[in-house]
Amino acid sequence: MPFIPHTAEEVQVMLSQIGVARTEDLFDEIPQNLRAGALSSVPAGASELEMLRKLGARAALDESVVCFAGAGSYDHHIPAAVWDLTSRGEFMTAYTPYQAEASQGTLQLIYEYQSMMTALTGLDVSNASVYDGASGLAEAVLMAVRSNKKARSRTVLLPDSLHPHYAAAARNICRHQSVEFVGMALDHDGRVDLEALETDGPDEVCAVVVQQPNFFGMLEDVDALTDWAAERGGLVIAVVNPLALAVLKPPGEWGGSGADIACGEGQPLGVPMSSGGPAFGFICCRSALVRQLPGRVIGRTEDLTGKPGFTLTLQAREQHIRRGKATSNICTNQGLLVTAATIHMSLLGPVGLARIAEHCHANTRALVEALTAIDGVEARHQGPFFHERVLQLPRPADEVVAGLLERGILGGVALGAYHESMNHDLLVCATEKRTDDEIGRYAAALREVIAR
Amino acid sequence: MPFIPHTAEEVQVMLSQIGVARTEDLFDEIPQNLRAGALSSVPAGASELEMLRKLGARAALDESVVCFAGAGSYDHHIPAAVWDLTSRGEFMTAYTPYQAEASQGTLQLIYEYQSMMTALTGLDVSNASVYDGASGLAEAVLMAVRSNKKARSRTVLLPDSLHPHYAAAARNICRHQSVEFVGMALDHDGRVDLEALETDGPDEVCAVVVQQPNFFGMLEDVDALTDWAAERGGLVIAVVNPLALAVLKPPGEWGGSGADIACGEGQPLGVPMSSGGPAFGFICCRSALVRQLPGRVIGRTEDLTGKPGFTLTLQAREQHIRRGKATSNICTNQGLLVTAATIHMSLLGPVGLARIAEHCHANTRALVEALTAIDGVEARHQGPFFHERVLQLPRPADEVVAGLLERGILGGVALGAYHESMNHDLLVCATEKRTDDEIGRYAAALREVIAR
Amino acid sequence: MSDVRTIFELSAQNRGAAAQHLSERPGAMDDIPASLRRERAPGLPEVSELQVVRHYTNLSRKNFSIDTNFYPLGSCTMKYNPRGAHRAASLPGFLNRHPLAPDSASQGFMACLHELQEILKDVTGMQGVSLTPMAGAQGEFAGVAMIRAYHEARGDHARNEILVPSAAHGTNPATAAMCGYRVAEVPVNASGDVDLEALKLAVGPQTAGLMMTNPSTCGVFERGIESIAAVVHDAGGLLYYDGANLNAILGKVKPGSMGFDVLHMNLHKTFATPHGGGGPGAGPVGVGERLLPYLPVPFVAQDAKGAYRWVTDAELPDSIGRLSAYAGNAGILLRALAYALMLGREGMHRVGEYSTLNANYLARRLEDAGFELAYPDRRATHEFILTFSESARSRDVTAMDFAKRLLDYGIHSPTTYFPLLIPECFLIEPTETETKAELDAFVDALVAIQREAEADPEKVKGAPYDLPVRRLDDVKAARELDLAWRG
Amino acid sequence: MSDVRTIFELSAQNRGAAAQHLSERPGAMDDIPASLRRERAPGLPEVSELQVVRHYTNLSRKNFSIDTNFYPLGSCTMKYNPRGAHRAASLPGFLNRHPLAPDSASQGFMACLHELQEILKDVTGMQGVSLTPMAGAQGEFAGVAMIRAYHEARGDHARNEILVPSAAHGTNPATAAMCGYRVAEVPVNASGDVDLEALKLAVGPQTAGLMMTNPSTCGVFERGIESIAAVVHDAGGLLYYDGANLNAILGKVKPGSMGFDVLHMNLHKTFATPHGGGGPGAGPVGVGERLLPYLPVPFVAQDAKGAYRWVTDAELPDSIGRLSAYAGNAGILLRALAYALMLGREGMHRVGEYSTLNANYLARRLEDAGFELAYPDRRATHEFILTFSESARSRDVTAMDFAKRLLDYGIHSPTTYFPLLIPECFLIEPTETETKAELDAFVDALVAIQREAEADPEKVKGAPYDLPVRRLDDVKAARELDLAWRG
Ligand SMILES: Cc1ncc(COP(=O)(O)O)c(C=O)c1O
Ligand SMILES: Cc1ncc(COP(=O)(O)O)c(C=O)c1O
Repeated sequence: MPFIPHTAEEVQVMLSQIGVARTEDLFDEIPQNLRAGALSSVPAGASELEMLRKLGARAALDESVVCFAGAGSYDHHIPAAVWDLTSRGEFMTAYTPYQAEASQGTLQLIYEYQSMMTALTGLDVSNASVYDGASGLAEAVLMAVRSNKKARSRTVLLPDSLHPHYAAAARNICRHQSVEFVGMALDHDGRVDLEALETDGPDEVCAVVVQQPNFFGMLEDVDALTDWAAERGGLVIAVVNPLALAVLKPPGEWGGSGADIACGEGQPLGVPMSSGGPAFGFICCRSALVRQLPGRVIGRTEDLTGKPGFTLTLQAREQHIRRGKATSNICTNQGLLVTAATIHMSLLGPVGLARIAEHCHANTRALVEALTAIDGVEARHQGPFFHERVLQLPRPADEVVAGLLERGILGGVALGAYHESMNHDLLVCATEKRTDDEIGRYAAALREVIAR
Repeated sequence: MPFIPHTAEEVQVMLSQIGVARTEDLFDEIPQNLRAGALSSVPAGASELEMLRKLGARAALDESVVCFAGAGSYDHHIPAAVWDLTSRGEFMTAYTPYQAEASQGTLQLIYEYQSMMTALTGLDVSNASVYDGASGLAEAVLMAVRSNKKARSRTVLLPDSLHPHYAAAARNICRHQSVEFVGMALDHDGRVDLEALETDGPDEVCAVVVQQPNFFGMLEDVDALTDWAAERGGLVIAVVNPLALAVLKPPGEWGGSGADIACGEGQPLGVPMSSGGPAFGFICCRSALVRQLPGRVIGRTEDLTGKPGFTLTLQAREQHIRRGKATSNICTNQGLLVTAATIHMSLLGPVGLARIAEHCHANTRALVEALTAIDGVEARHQGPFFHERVLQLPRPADEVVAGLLERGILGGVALGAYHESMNHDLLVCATEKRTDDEIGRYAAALREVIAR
Repeated sequence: MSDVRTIFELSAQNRGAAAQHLSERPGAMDDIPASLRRERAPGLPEVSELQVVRHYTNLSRKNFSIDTNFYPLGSCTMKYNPRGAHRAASLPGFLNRHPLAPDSASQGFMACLHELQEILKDVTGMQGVSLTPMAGAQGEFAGVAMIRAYHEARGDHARNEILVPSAAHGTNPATAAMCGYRVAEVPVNASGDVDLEALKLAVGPQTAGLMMTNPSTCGVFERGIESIAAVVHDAGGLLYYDGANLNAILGKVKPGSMGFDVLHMNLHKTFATPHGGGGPGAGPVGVGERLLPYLPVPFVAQDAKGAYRWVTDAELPDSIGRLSAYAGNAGILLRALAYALMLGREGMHRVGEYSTLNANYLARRLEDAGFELAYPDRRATHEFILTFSESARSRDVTAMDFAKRLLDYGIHSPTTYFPLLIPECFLIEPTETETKAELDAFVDALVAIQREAEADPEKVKGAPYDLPVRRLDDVKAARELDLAWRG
Repeated sequence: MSDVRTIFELSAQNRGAAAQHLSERPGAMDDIPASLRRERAPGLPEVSELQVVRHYTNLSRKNFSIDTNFYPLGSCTMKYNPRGAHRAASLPGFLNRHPLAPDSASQGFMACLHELQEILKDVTGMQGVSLTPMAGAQGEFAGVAMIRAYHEARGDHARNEILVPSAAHGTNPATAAMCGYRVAEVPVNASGDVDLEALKLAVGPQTAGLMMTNPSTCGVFERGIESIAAVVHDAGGLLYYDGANLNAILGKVKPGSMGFDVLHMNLHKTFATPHGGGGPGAGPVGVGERLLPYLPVPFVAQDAKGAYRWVTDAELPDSIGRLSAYAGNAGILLRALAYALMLGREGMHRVGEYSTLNANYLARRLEDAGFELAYPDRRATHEFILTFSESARSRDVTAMDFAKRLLDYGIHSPTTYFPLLIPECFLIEPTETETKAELDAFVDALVAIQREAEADPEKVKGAPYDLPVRRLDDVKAARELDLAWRG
């Protein structure tokens, strides 16, 4: 009996203690007609060896492509120590730290995490994580709508340069709370068209979402956007890549008074791509908004002898206390990934993170240079970008991606599925893991595929 | 500075505490002419990422062969829990348990290991490991020579069916202690020729080595050999595969009075093949010989409050106390692999281990059947064997192995290098990891290679 | 002597884990204007690799966990998390798969998701499953959003209320609110069943649906489930199954047979994926025929030739859409699949059986030892409730005091003060992976604490004593907010 | 409340970790006669997977280790063991390589060994390296066996004695004996150097060689090394370098330059591979020109085209042969290579520098705090000796008492009572990977214990108090041997 330790003798002793003859009797309150029949879709039990053989064969099917795709999920190196520590049973098999005294490891770690995230974003407080970047944006929007009491508007501006999956998730999750989402058009270089905004934008807004770098890898004029929003009474929600924050201006310093909320996807901080999850979403904000934060927050306090310790705090925001009036329904979050990220940030420190960002950016520049040297391949946008760019190809990008895959290269993300006008556009990224040799192989393969 | 935590400020404080100006001054007792110049063969420092890239590329070169080789190192499944636990920092980065109170984890574990090994071998006591099976045999021979005070002979019989590397290591290590090694010839079926022994064997021996299963996978008549040795005043040293002991008669029950010492290679108990190391050698013996054991031994005792605890014991045998008169020079042993083996044995238990042995044996039978169905391929020996066999091929075995490798199959171990007469012989093994499909692929590949 | 320093206190300027620092790349950023760049480096710790390893190893040692302690946290199903499942999800082919890799490079992964979808459909008796929700609460959101989409598609705009039993988990009302619904509670009667008469009065044309667990959070099987389903359905509402307690009936009863229209499962409970100190989880949703068009995307379909493809809203236009950036917590889904494969058809049943056996045995032993069960006349399911109201009243030794003192005995406390309707309660869920010996040790510990409470109540009220910290001041934490290290 | 049960006490007949049990294979063994088979199953524990995980997780937590504690064990070089090196050695291509895989399927692995051989040759200043010895002591065996082979090849059969300094590690004399040599000790003078006059008297035609460490086990650099080499060489003996203390001079001084003919390194010390609670290690040997023909096999050579091959005794007929079944502790060699690559040329030097800095700082601080250094007039190397003879004499608080009490402060004790010639001593080796703060905490702890010893000696003599067990009875352990669980 996999994972069940009972011997037949023990079962007998237990049943007679309970006073029933058979285990079946313990289910006698369940109407007989509700009983399940056979489970025809579940295969017979496999040993660990057999299970690993089956899943191993499947995993091997998808292996061995060199990854030049980004679009929100990045192939970074993760120091070996990160997961050696994160997968310690004491971290991995603990529950939410409800019993603080028996969970000081997790609690202190999350407090450290919160501190690091505020350092990266330049904001005052952080929660303990939400599911991912996209759902995190939805939570941030709801926070903004709840907190911006001054604004009469329920309008939230979403730039067309926002990751399309983030926009979709935010719309889907906020749909039932009468938020009015309005798009912000782009200029020719894939950035929010500030001029259009000045002329055609609304006079009053509830919140403005700014992604930096944006979905196309381009850098927005975050100072101007922030100031523009502030003038119209809107809160600014920054959607940021935490690794980029090692080198880019933190949201807390955007414009005259800074962004109000920063959220994003934590995957670049020590989490494998793993098909997009589990990773974690983060949300930081100004102190003034702390009571609107969704999810868990850890605070430092003392025990009855005055010794410092850590505990869940501000629980009155949460569903288990506040129920229908909670700031969010979130309960389980992405704790283990926060563990990895905290260890990752500690190992890298400010210098290490900045170096990774620099290598990614330099590699992407080298990649773009190598690829645009090919006839018919051009950068789609001009202007500053970070570690990711859109290339315009002479053929439909999805066909090119398929051709590259046959050569062992995941060439990027074809954008046709997101923007009709971008059928020939490919979003590419070369992280610090990519070598000159791999970039060369990519260029050679692309030449072949285009020529085909 | 990789792995060095000092900041420039700290170094200054430390130097001034010491009272020197520069770190260099701390080396002022070393004659100047001894100072090393540059290290021209050492490359410049690499980050973890770069190091893993380099070694990763090399590891990938040797990957992806399906292993049908045995000959002392076996491709078994290792439950995931084994190394998840073994590689916990507290096990992996502790030293030898000199401070017992701060090492109860390792000490209790080794005590449990010793207990398990005595259960498997049917002997009374076990040490805490030696380097490997081959050097363990050398230690066992030296033990026997030291303890067999009755015997006037220094003759130790080594069967020709012993793993040739074991024989070589034993000879090389015992060379300087006037042990006289004498071979035992084999019958046609690759087993010790008992008749020849009866007629031509010596009247008196110091010890007799018996490997079960032997190098060719054949099962020796261990009862008869044990009794024969006992009659001639010799101690019996069993060289055994611990996995096989889940199903084969334990050395302690061989013949009328059992073997005296059992040793062998622990790799089949949860240790990856890893090019042959690190794994571990084990040595078990009768109680009477305990003071001749080499290496460390753990005993159960009590603390000053009467609570049970564990500690290194019988240290008067060891080099750090006994110096030139120690039972061996061994100091560092193979503790971490013993950790893995102990967890492995706990997870498998008697049933699990026996099942693995059965699957290996059944798979090897199926393999031999599939391969000997090919024209010109025959089993070299008749008689009982366990999970490994010699096949006679129509072509030199090393050529065949090379041909199979091109087809992704490590077909076994070509025996020509060990025995001139076995140039066409291949030692094959199919562990529980091998599937029917893989066996089928092997047969198909062999057909091709032979036909070539 | 447990160290209480944070990682920041170990930091020193220009220290670092240098093997993790890539080489300098001068000029790498010179194409980015200074106005967009960071002026001062972020205040992250600067520590050596050994400092990091030692700090976080030692922090981990301050946790209780399944791997180290009995952890009978009710409603949380703290069962053994197989290491083999962790290994499976950590295979390089899975870990390194980019979420937007084309289908042709993803057939292995997609085969896994598809197989899991099929298994979960079978186990729940549902017609369709989407694996994308990232935890139970997101599954609830998806489920209630589908209920809403269903009513709206039928033009039934009057339904603006979701019913929940008073014992419901907080995520149920919170979810209903996030979906724009009013929440109304239905009382639970003295034996733990929903008050059917009250329910009849509560339903009406405003009723969008009823959310409930079964077994309920009272640790009993809702015997009136068929009548409840009839009442809700007759009123035009839909029935939502909160699968947090599925462990109790896994393989024994399919929620579909009980009349549920939509449900979520907590794979991090029933399917033994690790809780990670707070997450990640996975909260797949399953639906009956009527809600199939609304399933959240993406999920995996298989074509006639056996190839797998993603179903997106292009193919399923009425879908409530995507709720996250990619396809959910893939790594958790893989672990759940690995677990399901190891259990197999025959192992699924046993989960329900042995978790129920353990709970009933423990309940009976505690009752025999003089503790008060909340529902003494009922069978326990996979969990049950104990109340310490007598102790709280007579000696001021509360459930929380018992909980904290249990920690000193090396046992994690059960869930306390939930469900809200039972005063001073423990919700105790031993799970099927614990031995009788562990259960007996739990009884022994509670009996010992009970004696301590009688002899020396202050002793118990002062607990814990043997943990890294003594009892913590939650009030101070909330009043003098210290949420980030400021040096 | 630490559990003291063994795994056997958790066992019950027919329990088991069923996911690890393969299916029955009836008849699988029917070709093996019963007389060769086992009658009764071996008495291994029968426990569930959770029981195993919990038991061994909790056991591990009873250990001190580098990852959790400062561990300044002299002569053991307990430095940080990089997790990246562990990762490298755990790459599937390395873990799954069969030891007898043909060269054509092993070029990646062999390239690693070859690179490590070259690095070690360079670092030691030797002409040839064989990586096969599995620990320091086996390296010593190989080295002394080569010395023997050398003399024998020259027909110099009179040389039957190996000299060792009186401070030598036990493996040195034990090895000499295993190689059939008599052992004679050479005294060490008051400042820790070998007594050169005594050495001159000791050498002669019987001298096969001298084994020594430098820095010596006294924690000082042997200043007379050049004279010693001359004396031994003039007498026709060879000089063996025990590389256990190489960390002190890594990249600063090459043993080859000091006149050593043969040496071993302890990669599990100097090259930061984990000690594993007692092993595994790796003890590669290096030799000068004269001993090249005798190197133990196998090792790796590279041909002109860059292909790697194994050198066996077929190619090197005078080799002392193989000392183990395959090619040594390959996984440890890979870790050492990974470490060497991360350190790089420039990092090698720093190891010696910073380990020496740490030791000298710690020595000076302790001296300033009133503790007695064994060699106060000498520079410390990477380690140094403290003696508690005054405390032992005046208060009966011994070095062992200090050691045990340190454990209560969360610090692993230094090596005690070694070298034998210094009474009541600590051999303290902080290593370069520890911070100043850890060293300061060590001083604080010793100062605090010293105060305790003055105020309340019994307190110290009763230590430890806060560990899983109090002080253990070694005498009982040896007298009433209990070496295996018997139910
Ligand atoms: C009854 C019940 N419903 C819902 C949830 C929420 O699930 P999750 O934490 O996965 O979001 C829980 C979790 O504790 C629960 O116990
Ligand atoms: C000085 C010295 N020489 C030799 C050795 C033996 O090395 P090993 O334990 O690797 O066999 C040691 C180990 O502690 C040592 O300190």
